[in-house]
Amino acid sequence: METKTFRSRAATKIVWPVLALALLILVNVLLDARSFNSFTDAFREGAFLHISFKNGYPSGALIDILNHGSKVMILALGMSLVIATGGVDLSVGAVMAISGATAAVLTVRGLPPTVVIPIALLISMVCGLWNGILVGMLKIQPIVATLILMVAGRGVAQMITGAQIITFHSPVMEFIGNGRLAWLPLPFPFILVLIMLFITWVSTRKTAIGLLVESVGSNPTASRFAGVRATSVIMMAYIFSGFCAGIAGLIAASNIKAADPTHAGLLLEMDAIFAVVVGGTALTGGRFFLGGAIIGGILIQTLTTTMYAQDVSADVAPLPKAIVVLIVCLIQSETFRNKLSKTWRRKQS
Amino acid sequence: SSKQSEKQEGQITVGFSQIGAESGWRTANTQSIKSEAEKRGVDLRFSDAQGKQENQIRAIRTFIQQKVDVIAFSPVVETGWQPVLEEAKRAGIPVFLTDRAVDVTDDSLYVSFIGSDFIEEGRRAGEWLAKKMDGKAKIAELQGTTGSAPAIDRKKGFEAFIADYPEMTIIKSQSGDFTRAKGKEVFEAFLRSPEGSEINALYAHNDDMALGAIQAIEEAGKKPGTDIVIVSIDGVHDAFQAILDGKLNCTVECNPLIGPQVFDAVEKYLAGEELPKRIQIEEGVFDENIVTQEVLDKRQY
Amino acid sequence: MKLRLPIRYVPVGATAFIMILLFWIGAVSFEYFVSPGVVIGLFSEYAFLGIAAIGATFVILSGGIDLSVGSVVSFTSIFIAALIHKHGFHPLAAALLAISVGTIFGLSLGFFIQVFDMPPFMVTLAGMFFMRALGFVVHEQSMSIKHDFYTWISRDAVLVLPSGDGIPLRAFLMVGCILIAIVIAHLTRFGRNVYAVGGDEQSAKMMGLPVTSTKILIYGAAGFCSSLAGFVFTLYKQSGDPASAVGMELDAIAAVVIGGTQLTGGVGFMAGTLMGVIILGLIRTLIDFHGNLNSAWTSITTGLLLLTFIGLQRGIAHLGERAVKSNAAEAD
Amino acid sequence: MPDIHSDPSTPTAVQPRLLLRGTGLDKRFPGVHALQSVDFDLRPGEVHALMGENGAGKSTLIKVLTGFHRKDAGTVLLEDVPIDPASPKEAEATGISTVYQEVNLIPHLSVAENIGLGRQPTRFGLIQNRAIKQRAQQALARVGLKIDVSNSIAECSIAIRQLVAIARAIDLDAKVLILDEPTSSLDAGETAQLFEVVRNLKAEGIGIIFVTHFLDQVYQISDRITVLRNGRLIGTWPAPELPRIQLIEAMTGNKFSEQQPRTASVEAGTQRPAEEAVIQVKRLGRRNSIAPTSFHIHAGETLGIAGLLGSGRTELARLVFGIDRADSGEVRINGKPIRNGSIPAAIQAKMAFSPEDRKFEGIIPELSVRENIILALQAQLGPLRPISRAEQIRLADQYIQALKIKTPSPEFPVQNLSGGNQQKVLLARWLVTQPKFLLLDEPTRGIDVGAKAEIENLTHQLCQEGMAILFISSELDEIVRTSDRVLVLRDKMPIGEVAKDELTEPFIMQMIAKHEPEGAAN
Ligand SMILES: Nc1ncnc2c1ncn2[C@@H]1O[C@H](COP(=O)(O)OP(=O)(O)OP(=O)(O)O)[C@@H](O)[C@H]1O
Ligand SMILES: Nc1ncnc2c1ncn2[C@@H]1O[C@H](COP(=O)(O)OP(=O)(O)OP(=O)(O)O)[C@@H](O)[C@H]1O
Ligand SMILES: [Mg+2]
Ligand SMILES: [Mg+2]
Repeated sequence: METKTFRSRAATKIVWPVLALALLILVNVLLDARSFNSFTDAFREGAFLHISFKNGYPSGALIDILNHGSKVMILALGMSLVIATGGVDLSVGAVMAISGATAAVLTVRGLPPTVVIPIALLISMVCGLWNGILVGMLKIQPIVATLILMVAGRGVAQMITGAQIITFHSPVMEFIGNGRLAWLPLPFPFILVLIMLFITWVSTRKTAIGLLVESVGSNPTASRFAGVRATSVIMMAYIFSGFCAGIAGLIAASNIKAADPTHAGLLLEMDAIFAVVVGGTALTGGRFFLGGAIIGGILIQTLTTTMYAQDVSADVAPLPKAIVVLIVCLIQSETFRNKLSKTWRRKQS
Repeated sequence: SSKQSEKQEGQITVGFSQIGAESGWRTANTQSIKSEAEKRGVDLRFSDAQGKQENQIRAIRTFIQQKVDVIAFSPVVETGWQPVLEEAKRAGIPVFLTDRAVDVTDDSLYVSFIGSDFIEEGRRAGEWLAKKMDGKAKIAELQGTTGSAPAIDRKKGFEAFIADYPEMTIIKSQSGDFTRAKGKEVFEAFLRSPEGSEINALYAHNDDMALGAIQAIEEAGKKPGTDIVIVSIDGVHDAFQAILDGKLNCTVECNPLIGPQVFDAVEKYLAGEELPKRIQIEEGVFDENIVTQEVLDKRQY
Repeated sequence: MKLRLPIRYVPVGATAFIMILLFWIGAVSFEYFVSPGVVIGLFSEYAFLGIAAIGATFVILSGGIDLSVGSVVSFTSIFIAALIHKHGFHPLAAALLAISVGTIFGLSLGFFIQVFDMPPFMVTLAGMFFMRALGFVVHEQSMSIKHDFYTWISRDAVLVLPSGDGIPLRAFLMVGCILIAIVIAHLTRFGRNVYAVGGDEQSAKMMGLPVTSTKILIYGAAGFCSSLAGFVFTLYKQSGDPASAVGMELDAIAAVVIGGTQLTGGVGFMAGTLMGVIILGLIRTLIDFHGNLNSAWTSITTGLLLLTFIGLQRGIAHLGERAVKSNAAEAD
Repeated sequence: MPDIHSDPSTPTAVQPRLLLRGTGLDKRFPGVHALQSVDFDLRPGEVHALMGENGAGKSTLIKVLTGFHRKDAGTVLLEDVPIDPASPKEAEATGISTVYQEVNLIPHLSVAENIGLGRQPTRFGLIQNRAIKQRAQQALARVGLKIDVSNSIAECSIAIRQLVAIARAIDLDAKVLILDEPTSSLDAGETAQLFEVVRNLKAEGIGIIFVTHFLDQVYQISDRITVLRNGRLIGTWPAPELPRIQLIEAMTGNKFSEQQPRTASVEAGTQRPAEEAVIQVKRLGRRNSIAPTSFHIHAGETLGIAGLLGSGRTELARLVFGIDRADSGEVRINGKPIRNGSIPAAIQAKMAFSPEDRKFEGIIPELSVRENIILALQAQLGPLRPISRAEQIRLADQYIQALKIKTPSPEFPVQNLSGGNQQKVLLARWLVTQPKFLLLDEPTRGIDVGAKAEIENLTHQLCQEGMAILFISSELDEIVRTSDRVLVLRDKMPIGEVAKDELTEPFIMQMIAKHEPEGAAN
């Protein structure tokens, strides 16, 4: 019985972000109910939970969340591994811009997607490798090491496009961020998320990579003494993060059918870190929870979509955001829950 | 120091501090300044502030230390320039503003402001829309970056104009951060909202957001330009293309190519001429009726 | 060669060396670089960053992180402006009130972090959103401060050098703050407790140190520094702006880390932070003096310079540690 | 087996005043009931030993008394006044000063700063660094340690840290002093010094709670003994009334036979030529660390390394295992040289190293017992050849049983195990890799008698199975029992090898004492 309790640790970690997400959706439903003056209309047109079928594909706020949240979710997968090693990758936004810019410029030059996509992803992985070398081999502190590419990367992206927004036309490239598959009518970016989640899960949990990452993050010295090649583990994590950023960059560019080197992925690194931490992975490294990171990504996008849906003006939008972040943290804090249950029990007796 | 020795007699040195390279419009603006400087043989010191006012203030101080002949800059925000401009004045260096104005108590701190009038742009957008829609519209507005001067003024001008038309109302308004991605995402949310089906006009504070919104409209199964009339500001190349394609109805030009006018003003000033405090840029309003392939081909940005 | 430098001073020594090297590069490359104006500028232009970085240093020394720096700076700036112009406060009263608000805000972040055992990253992120929004609630647009007293205290020369260059109040404020911070960090019980908490929080607790109050106070100090930085920011620009100082927390963290402080906590020096701020300033000054970089190259050069100097600093620190170790061994 | 129900200390007519009294102390952790209604008391001026196997609940009892853990039930009286400290800080304020088992000091601060933390003398709010240093030197002098107090703790060896922590604890004017395994890495001389201090404190009327696994020490110093087993109180006895064998029985709960001395299995060992040895270390040295040292170990042989604190035993082991890079010399396994300074290369050559610093170099705290056990093997296989889940569980179960690791489940985070059990997990980690050559640096540190005997027996057994073992320990008797030959180090230099008849404690002690360092002569 006890074995079971410990094995389901991942599950218990995920309970709290899921709970927070449910709470947020509930708030939306209540707000809808208030504006429609009735609860029965929770699914009617214009409501948060409403899903309609346009051209046979479902669409609605929930679908939008999956669609737009996909970039953060994919970034969060790579970020999970990096954070688990005890690091952090601030450059993902800039790498997104580089990836998108590369893809757009090559597409405009007339190269086929079969060439464009691999090149863009390869360049993103080179960016990851660069971070990995700085952190893993030169032992520069992750925040500054990746800050370098965060600053310089945007410049590189601007150089690639000549500081212009490059609009492209290519059915395949446009499909990445906007497409729908006939047999699985979810937004294609979200399908990419599922694929990436599966790939990440298999390659960390069905190999020993996950274990090695967690051991390096939890106690680097002891891991080294046990024969773990910490440097290569760290480098691998950053390369993977670069790869994820590359995919997210392709989605971002494809979404607007153009590469915007200055704004693509701007400030998304913070969202990704947020998603990872909400999902139960500690910033100090160690255990990571991929499912939690995905939920965290959905949570933050739900928050954004809620702002739009509820007409919260942009200047005060951070206020509800702050409150949600705080509530999520409180729910997650074991100390808080204990204190709460104690006061509750005291009241009962 | 080698640079200094190459400097020919009589060549003027101009320090120019640009906000950044946040849009195609801005890049064109930079390009115009740089190429004009080269054409006239001006020694241009260029500094990119990467969107931060602090960087601009430092750049201006550096220009003062380097003893340039003239300083020009596009301010990130309108406030906060008093101290550094006083310093420039004490050093005897004339200052020209481009693109945006500044809020200072003493307007002798700068020679002249060369640029567009954001309020006027908003007003013109409103005017065009009122004419097009016969004074009846349910409008969605995509605002620029919260708190930025163009966002505030373009909103102000537009609202002031449509205040006279009781049947023109803004039913949805959100910031799209001046970007395509946000413009698209926000407009999707607009369309889906309870009022979404009523929207029949869109006013976007810049072309990029309008271009994003056009994609959102198409994906929602509606026809941009027909089901929803769209007016935006700037007049970038892609916007003209969209007008040709019938997806965008009108763009109010905000001309970035101010290089010639800036250096004209600088040269006149150095030659001792009196200059007006405000030099307006020539700008047009381009809609379906005007834009043709020829017009598009002639656009430089 | 007898190097009697204790190992823990090596990284900060390397930072000092890099700083001097950077200045030398500027001096040989550009006319007018060696001038009182440039040197004063490094202190006065970066005064607000320096003061904010002091708070960040305390937080990072304790093993935490503070993401709310930029928002608190911008909130304080617009709050002061609004108090003066909308509510008729005297500038000093406005500044005092705003700094108190910032300090209380910091304390409450510390309270959440410590009492509910929540990750500092998340709590200060919430704080960052909160203060950003609050700034816009106060006033949605930037606002000039036009008050005689303000003009007077923010004038750019409270002390005029023989060369004619003036030193503004804010430069003195920053240097004063750094000096006080050095004393607090290295010569008070509170300072030692900060190091202890960052070095090993569990052990600090077992050693009977007041971990809870120390951590809450650290975030209070960070709130104080950020809001003081916000005040200095208004001296610098004579205006308040709710949209300003976005991402300043990263600059502050970068300055702290370049100054040789470990993000894992427990290791570092306040003086290093000052040098970190100056190095960031020198990088920017070099770029401005070069005066011919386009936008893309400005970003790339900033990144590359950052890399070069962090790399150099690490290299020198590494060599220095080895030299010190072998010297110490020979001396025995 | 002594009668559990009659506490022999109570019948005395005059009830001595109690300094500290805990009744019905109870503490549960998820999955473990670590303390089950335990009563405990302490008189002024007595040394009260707390005994029990690994995981019996000794450290937990202490942490409950000092408020590090909140107790689930029970009361604590200090001089008849109820106290309920919420933190060690509050306990300290009431007069309870503690050295916990995992030596708790701040690694990057200096020795002096560590001793002074939280109680620095100040003037105008500014701390007086010179006074702190002086006071630290005085405190260290009491435990007989002479080191530069401006060294940082991170540079000190475990033993030094232990002494510093004790110095810190006794520097305070406390009524109660709690020492949780203070002697686990001290050698005989330092232990004697410490006991001297303890006796002085005792004379001052301070009550001392003392946890150790060394039976000799218990009888040397303590007045009463309390035994815990599986979180339950077994009983409290005056030390002289509890014979050794009964103490062990009380601790383990079953009859116990003293560990038999090692039957010399390898008489031929020393005669075998060095070339045939499993491991050959030739003039291995590192500047400023350890002078060139040579030795070899055959299959089925144990080489002990003896030496005083700081004599370079750990540094030698690190060099052999490739943690530090050697400046000179080489290591050969089965005649093949090993790449210098590479841990993976050493592991590939079937070496294994169990480090002395469990907390920082040993366990991966957040990972489970299972994951900790398979880590080295997995690292050796590389990331792409995962050990199947079933195999992992099999290996973990096998070694949990073989080493009698006390854990509620293989999935328990290793950081929540008791100190001794963590040590066993480390051993298991390396046994799983089936090494040919095993380096054990203080493997019995903090391990109870039973387990110690188990580990010694295990070493014998592994040896018999053909493994070559390097055994480092601060306990000479243990080295003598375990080793075939002993390499003696002094001042980071080898001073000779001892075998056969000479392999006795007195001989080795003499050897270390006789060999005065050259520097001392002038
Ligand atoms: N923080 C914790 N969480 C969960 N279980 C714990 C925790 N601390 C201790 N335990 C468990 O409580 C039991 C008692 O541990 P304790 O540390 O008190 O043993 P001990 O008698 O000191 O052993 P040792 O001699 O090995 O140090 C062990 O089974 C241990 O696994
Ligand atoms: N008496 C001492 N004074 C100062 N430093 C010491 C002393 N003893 C050991 N050290 C330091 O501790 C570290 C470990 O020392 P070493 O490896 O020689 O110890 P050892 O022989 O394994 O003994 P132990 O493990 O018991 O400390 C070394 O860096 C050494 O400088
Ligand atoms: Mg214990
Ligand atoms: Mg040792």
